[in-house]
Amino acid sequence: MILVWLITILMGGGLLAWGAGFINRSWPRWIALAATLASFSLFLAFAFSVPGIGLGQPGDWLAEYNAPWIPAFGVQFHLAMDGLSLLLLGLTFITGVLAVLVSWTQIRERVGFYYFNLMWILAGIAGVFLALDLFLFYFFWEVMLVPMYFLIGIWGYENRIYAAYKFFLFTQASGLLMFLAILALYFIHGKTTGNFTFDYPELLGAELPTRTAFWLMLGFLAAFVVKLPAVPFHNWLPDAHTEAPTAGSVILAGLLLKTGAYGILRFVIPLFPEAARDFAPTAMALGVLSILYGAKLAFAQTDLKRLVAYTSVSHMGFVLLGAFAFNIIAYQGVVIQLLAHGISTGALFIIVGCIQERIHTRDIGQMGGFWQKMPGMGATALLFALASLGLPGLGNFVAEFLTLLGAWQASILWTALAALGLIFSAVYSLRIVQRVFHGAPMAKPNLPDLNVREWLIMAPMILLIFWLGLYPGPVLNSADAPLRNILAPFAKEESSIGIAPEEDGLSLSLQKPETEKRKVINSK
Amino acid sequence: MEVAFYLSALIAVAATVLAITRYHAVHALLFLIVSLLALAVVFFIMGAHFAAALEVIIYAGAIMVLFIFAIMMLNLGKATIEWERQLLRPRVWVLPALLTLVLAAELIYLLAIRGGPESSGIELVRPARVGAELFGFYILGVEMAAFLLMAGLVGAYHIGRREKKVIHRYLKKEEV
Amino acid sequence: MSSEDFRSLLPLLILAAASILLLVVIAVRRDHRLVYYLTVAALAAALAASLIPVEYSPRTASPLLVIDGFSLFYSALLNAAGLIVVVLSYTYLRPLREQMEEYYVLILLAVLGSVILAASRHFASFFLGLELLSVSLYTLVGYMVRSRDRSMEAGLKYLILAAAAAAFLLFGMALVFYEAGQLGFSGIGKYLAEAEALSLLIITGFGLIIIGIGFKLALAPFHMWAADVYEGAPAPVSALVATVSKGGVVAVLLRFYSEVDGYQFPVLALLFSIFAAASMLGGNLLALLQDNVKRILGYSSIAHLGYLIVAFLSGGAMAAGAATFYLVAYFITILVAFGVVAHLSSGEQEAEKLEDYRSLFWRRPGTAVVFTAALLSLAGIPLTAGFIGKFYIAAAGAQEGLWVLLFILAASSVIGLYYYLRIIMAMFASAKDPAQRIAPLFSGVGLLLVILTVALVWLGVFPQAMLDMINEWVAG
Amino acid sequence: MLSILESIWIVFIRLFSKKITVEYPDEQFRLPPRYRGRIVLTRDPDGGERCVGCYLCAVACPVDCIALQATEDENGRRYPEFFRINFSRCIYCGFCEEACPTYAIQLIPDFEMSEYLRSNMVYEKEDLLIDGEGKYHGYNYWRVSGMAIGGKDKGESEREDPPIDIKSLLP
Amino acid sequence: MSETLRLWLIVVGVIALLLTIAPGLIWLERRLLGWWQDRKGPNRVGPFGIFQPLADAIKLIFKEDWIPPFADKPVFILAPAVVVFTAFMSYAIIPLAPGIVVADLNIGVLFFLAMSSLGVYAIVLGGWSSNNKYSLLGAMRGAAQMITYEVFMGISLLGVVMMAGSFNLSEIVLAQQGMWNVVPQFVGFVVFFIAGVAELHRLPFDIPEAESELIAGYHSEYSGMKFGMFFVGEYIGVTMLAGFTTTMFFGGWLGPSFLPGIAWFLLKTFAIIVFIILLRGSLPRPRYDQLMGYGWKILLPLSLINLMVTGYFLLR
Amino acid sequence: MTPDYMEQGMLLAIVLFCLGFVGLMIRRNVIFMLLSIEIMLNAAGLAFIVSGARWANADGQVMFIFILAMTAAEVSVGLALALKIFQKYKTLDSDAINRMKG
Repeated sequence: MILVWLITILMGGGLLAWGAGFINRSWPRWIALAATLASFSLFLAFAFSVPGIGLGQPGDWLAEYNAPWIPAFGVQFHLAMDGLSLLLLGLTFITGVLAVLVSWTQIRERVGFYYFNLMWILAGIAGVFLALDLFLFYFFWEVMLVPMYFLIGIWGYENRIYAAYKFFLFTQASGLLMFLAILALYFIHGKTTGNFTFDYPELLGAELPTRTAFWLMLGFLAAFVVKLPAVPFHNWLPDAHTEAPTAGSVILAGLLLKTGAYGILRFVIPLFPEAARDFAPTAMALGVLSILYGAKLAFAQTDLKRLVAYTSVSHMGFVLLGAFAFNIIAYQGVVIQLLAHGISTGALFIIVGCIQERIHTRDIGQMGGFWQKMPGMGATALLFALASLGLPGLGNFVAEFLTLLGAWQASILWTALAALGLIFSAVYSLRIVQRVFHGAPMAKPNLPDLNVREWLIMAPMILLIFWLGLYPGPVLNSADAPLRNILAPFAKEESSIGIAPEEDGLSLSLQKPETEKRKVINSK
Repeated sequence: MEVAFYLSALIAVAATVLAITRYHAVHALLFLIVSLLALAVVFFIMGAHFAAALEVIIYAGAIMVLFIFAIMMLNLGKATIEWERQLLRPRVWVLPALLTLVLAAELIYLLAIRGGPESSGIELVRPARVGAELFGFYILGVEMAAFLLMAGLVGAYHIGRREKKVIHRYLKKEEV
Repeated sequence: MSSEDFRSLLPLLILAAASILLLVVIAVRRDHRLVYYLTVAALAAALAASLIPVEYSPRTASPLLVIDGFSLFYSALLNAAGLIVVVLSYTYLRPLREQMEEYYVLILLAVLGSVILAASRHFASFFLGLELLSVSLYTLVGYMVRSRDRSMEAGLKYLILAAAAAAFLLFGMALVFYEAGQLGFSGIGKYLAEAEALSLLIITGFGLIIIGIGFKLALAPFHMWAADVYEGAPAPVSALVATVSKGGVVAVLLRFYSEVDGYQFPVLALLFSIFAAASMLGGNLLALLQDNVKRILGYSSIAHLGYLIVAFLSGGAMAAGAATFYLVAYFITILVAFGVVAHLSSGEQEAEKLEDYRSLFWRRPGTAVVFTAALLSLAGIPLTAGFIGKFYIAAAGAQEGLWVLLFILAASSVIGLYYYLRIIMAMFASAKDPAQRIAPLFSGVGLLLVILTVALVWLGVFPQAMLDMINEWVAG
Repeated sequence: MLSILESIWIVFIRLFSKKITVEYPDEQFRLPPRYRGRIVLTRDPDGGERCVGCYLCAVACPVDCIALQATEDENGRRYPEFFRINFSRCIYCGFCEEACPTYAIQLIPDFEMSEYLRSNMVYEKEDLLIDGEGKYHGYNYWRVSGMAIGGKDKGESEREDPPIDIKSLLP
Repeated sequence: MSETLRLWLIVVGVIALLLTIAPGLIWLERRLLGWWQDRKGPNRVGPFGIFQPLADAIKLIFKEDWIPPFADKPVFILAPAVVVFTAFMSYAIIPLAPGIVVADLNIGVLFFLAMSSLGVYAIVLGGWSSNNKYSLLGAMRGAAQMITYEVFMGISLLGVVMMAGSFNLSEIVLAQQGMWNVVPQFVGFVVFFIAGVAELHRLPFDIPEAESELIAGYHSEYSGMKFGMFFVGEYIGVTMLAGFTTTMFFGGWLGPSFLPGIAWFLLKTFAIIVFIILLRGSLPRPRYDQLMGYGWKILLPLSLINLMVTGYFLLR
Repeated sequence: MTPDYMEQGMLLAIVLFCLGFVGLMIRRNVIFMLLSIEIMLNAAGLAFIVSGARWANADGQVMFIFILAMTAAEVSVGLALALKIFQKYKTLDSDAINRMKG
């Protein structure tokens, strides 16, 4: 039931904020903040109440809620949370609170409707991370898109309409492909077993002809790869990130992209293990391409926000690479990458937002020497730029390292190429710091440093990125069981690769991988 | 009888061809009326005497008069005829005609390959029987047709109603 | 005709009697308000009557009509749609100097024709119902002869094409009759089932009938009238064309096809598939080029009927249910959409250009949100009825393995998304003059639109009740 | 409705009434004496012309079909030198008769005046003048009005009353 | 006598009869009108003036056959032919006596209606093709009037048809053996008769050709034998209406047996013709809108009520 | 009478229907288009009559009567519209009247 509340509070808060917006302009902010905080605290209370994260057996849900929704179609309102969802939900709520705070002063018109959209995006994302019914999953998938579209289209910058279109069309088209695949799965499963249902645990056991499975997998993958985004489908992302308001960018980078990765991990691979393995080389190639191409483009940008956007492409390439490496180390890397990227890139976007609030441009050419006037911001920016390039001690390093390590076992060639991406990332990250904060000072009279609210936003992010870099143990533990669960079909040939020792002295308390065939998960 | 059938069929086709190729609307209508009368003869031969009479009374006698009435009110002049003549150059109608010819040929072919019908001779369906069907089996259909006519009536009345323009009283328009 | 027959025919009788009563009232005194209230009362009564005689159904009240759950459900649906259109019309017509009383008579007759279609099980009632609907619509589409030139033009176009379609339909019926010697659906079905070899002629007959129906539904190769009619007709009439006229035809198509088991002809299935594909693609692609909201909705209706045909084509157990549910969803949605258009149009000035909707959100947020909901539903975004409808269609199609069509459906949905978004974007574009804020949606029409929108969302989130109802009434 | 039937009945019974048609050339029609037909000029009982050439008839004629020229004889008595009526113009209205102060011009019930030549319709004085007094017997204008004779003016002769002074209104 | 020969004889006989009746009627009408107006009517040419129509015909035939240059020639020529054609055709179904009928159709009544509905074309085409505004006005009036009156002309006959249970005229006559239809179907008779007169556009319903308003309306431009055909057509029409009324309402050839059936038929027809002429002699022409209003508002409901009452009594 | 008439009658109906269709496609005058539609509808009526004759029942004629009713209603509205359009545009050219495009 708590899972329902998590979503309901956000949705209700959104509606309330919208209604309040008609009465008073500042109420929506407070309502939104209250709602996100309420959800967050509820979540925290739940998270800490779970006994021994990571100690659970694979396949056990930490919490579950199941109710019939449209029995005619075999659609259930099935929500469930495991360690993976838990982590991503945590990210969601943190980012949500930050997004509310970021928009505090930036948004001046239609405040109520703005917060309504923001809340519903968060609700949709939370729903995506929780849904265990494919229909419900698609439902939430779409619920997060529409408000995002409005967010970009109404409160974005100059070119917002074009960007909003692009974003919506890309994601919607790919979403429909996924929907078709879901339907196909539903019917094939229903016809063979006589049980027409969208329930994820049920469908896990679906037996599919190889060819069909491959096409269905592609249908799912289309949606997730576009969302991720991998290179040929990344076109929407720079525009959307650039034109979105800061909070929108934060949510886009911090959360929306993660839904793609989550989808791959949660649906593509467990539902179609064979097909996924067949497709793995291509997927990894795409991942590497994303890493290199994203990095190259990031380097070439003059628009600061666009630059940061392209770094996302590059970073998410690691996710794709890792997800198709099919081993636990790579997967752990992927999970940490999701979190770390969410935080680091989110923070960079916030910084860009702050800069833009101050000098009303995003053109790098018009920046420079900000360090002198805004040392606080400069330091923060440097920190996150370093995180982005993968400085050890920060979250991204752990993530990228684990990913590469895992990928190495799958494909040496791609891993080697992907490692080049690290070099590129250093180049563009440092370019940000150098061009924006160093160099000839810009003649701008009034450039206040980060204020209290902004520090308030930055502080948790800084803490989190350090925490991820220095002590990722709880995260790894939490994600371990679900990830093994995902990997179960591959476990046979995987054997136990043991525990990879980490340079920074952390040891992973990984459990022994199960060697028996994956058992059908009990849905109740 | 046979001669009568083929003759009237021939007349019907010829008159229809002429009807759709005339430049002048009234002439076309006249040919169409001839065609309808020939069809009435065909109906008669087919044993549908009632329908034959109705064809003449309502189709030729009322609906076509309505057409002529409309054309009289239109007062289409020589210019219209010239314009029709220009429109109806061969290249305009060759393609549609050919296409339709193909369609017709196809249908006729289909008709031909399905073999002769098994019914024996033409039986006269007397008006009394038609009437009994109309007011027995099809009574609701008759009611529907009545409402259909009502719809047509209301529609034609509304559309055809003339608007009297009174420029004088503060430029108000007044409906008649 | 027994009294039970009489009672089961009550919806039809109420509509028919009301139309005559209205004519009498008009003859005595022209009073717009009175006529309006009478029409609303009649439609409401017919709606209620459609829901009451359930216990008597199914009933073959006459050889021409059958009153069963299916026809009653459609009757209720069509009456409700008619009711909404009438409510929309009142404020729309009020500022006009046309005589608007006949308008209501014609709407009643159109609804009557459509209800007849939904109940018909015989070629005679099929054709008469269709024509009653069409003849009423000719005038309704061209109702603004005096104030809108385009209305007149649209009326004529509709008339010529619909009459040609009727000719095709009739010729097809004649061919079928020639072969089968039957005019009743069940008789034809029996003939088809018993005949060992079917002549091509009868299939050609079916083909011609389908062409006629395709015209009426504005399926793709025969869609040329649709956009012009939607644009030219007064906005409430466009809503009527989009709902009542389509609904009745879909109903009769479903019944006809299931009774004669038209699914046994692969040729016809192919024909329908082509229609559906062409409609989905053509409708959506053509809509991309438009700047007129009514035209866009017109083209989108072509596409939507294409979707519907996919459901219909699936032919399985789900076909009727899917098509019906989609129709319900589409009715609500398009009524909201045209309701907004009618609401914003003031008499002689139709709000139809995309420009008219620019920054609507800043001027009339309520209306804009309602319209947005409708457009999203048309686009098939979750939380709206359109999504569930599309899902149901996809489900029905997927069950029969119509993958190509479903793929086209998905692709064309994306194309469709583009122009729906265009309208939405225009509405949310920032205002040039934000000071101009009009009190939103506080009229009766506004209330109606809000109710419909709530229904739209309700169906999108909790469709189960409606699904149960459809299963019980239509499919059962 | 009944009135229509009534009128039909009334017309129907005329079937049995006497026909008023006169089959003219075969059967002559007697015109009343005051019928306004051909115009004639009459003479007074003395046998002299009544016409005094006052032009009143010509003035009164609505179609200007009368033409005359007055003149005087040696006694100072006026008479028309010529008097011409174009009967192809004449409409037989009788105004000339009413205008005539001497009863000279009169309309008689003769109507058969057809001619082949139009010019024959122009009647000269010789054609117009008849030998009788017409409708007014015994009337002699000159006797009534008196006449100036050598040296004596009107009313100055014996057994003559002086003429009425028309300037005075006294009786 | 072979069947074919007999048929031919009848055909020729009917045509000959009509061709003599029509000119005779011209004379009769003028004569009667004269009498009703206290005149004598034509009485110069031949004994009692009976050769007057002959003289008229000779005049018309020898008159120059002139077609106005602005007229639509083919249609202009066609129009008068239609009049005579339809008038002659309708006579085909009227049984003069038992067995003496050209075509004993089982849809006789409908055939009559069909022919009378085709009669409109004569007026419409003649008026239109003359290319003259008065003619056109006459044609439009004629078309509207005739279509209007055709409606309840048909409906008024249905009462008779229902009573006889057949459209066949011989059967209808035979069904009147007990009582002439004019008694039970009096309303139908009145409506039919009025409509019939209007259908013939005879006075008082001669609105399409009203001399005083439209200078002879649709046949203004006609002269010579073309005009003559309109002329003859009108009188054949009168005969036809009378004959048909006789058949439908006055028992056709039925009558006391001291006279042969055909004589009774002709007698009755003659009486009705006289009545039609009497109408011309006695009634003024209504206004156009009065005519239409009268038709739609009085005659149509009347005929419908008649139909319903008849139906009620028959089905009772 | 030979039963062959059925075939021939149907043939006639088809030919007339096609002629009407050709007329509809080649003529641009609204009046002619309406006329062509009449031809098509009438051909359909003929087809019904022939079919009715073939099966020796009254259904064909009944349908024909319904077609008549429908034609009358349709033509009345159509001609009224055509007249209004002529008053407005002074032409009956369907291309000239076609103001809405796209």
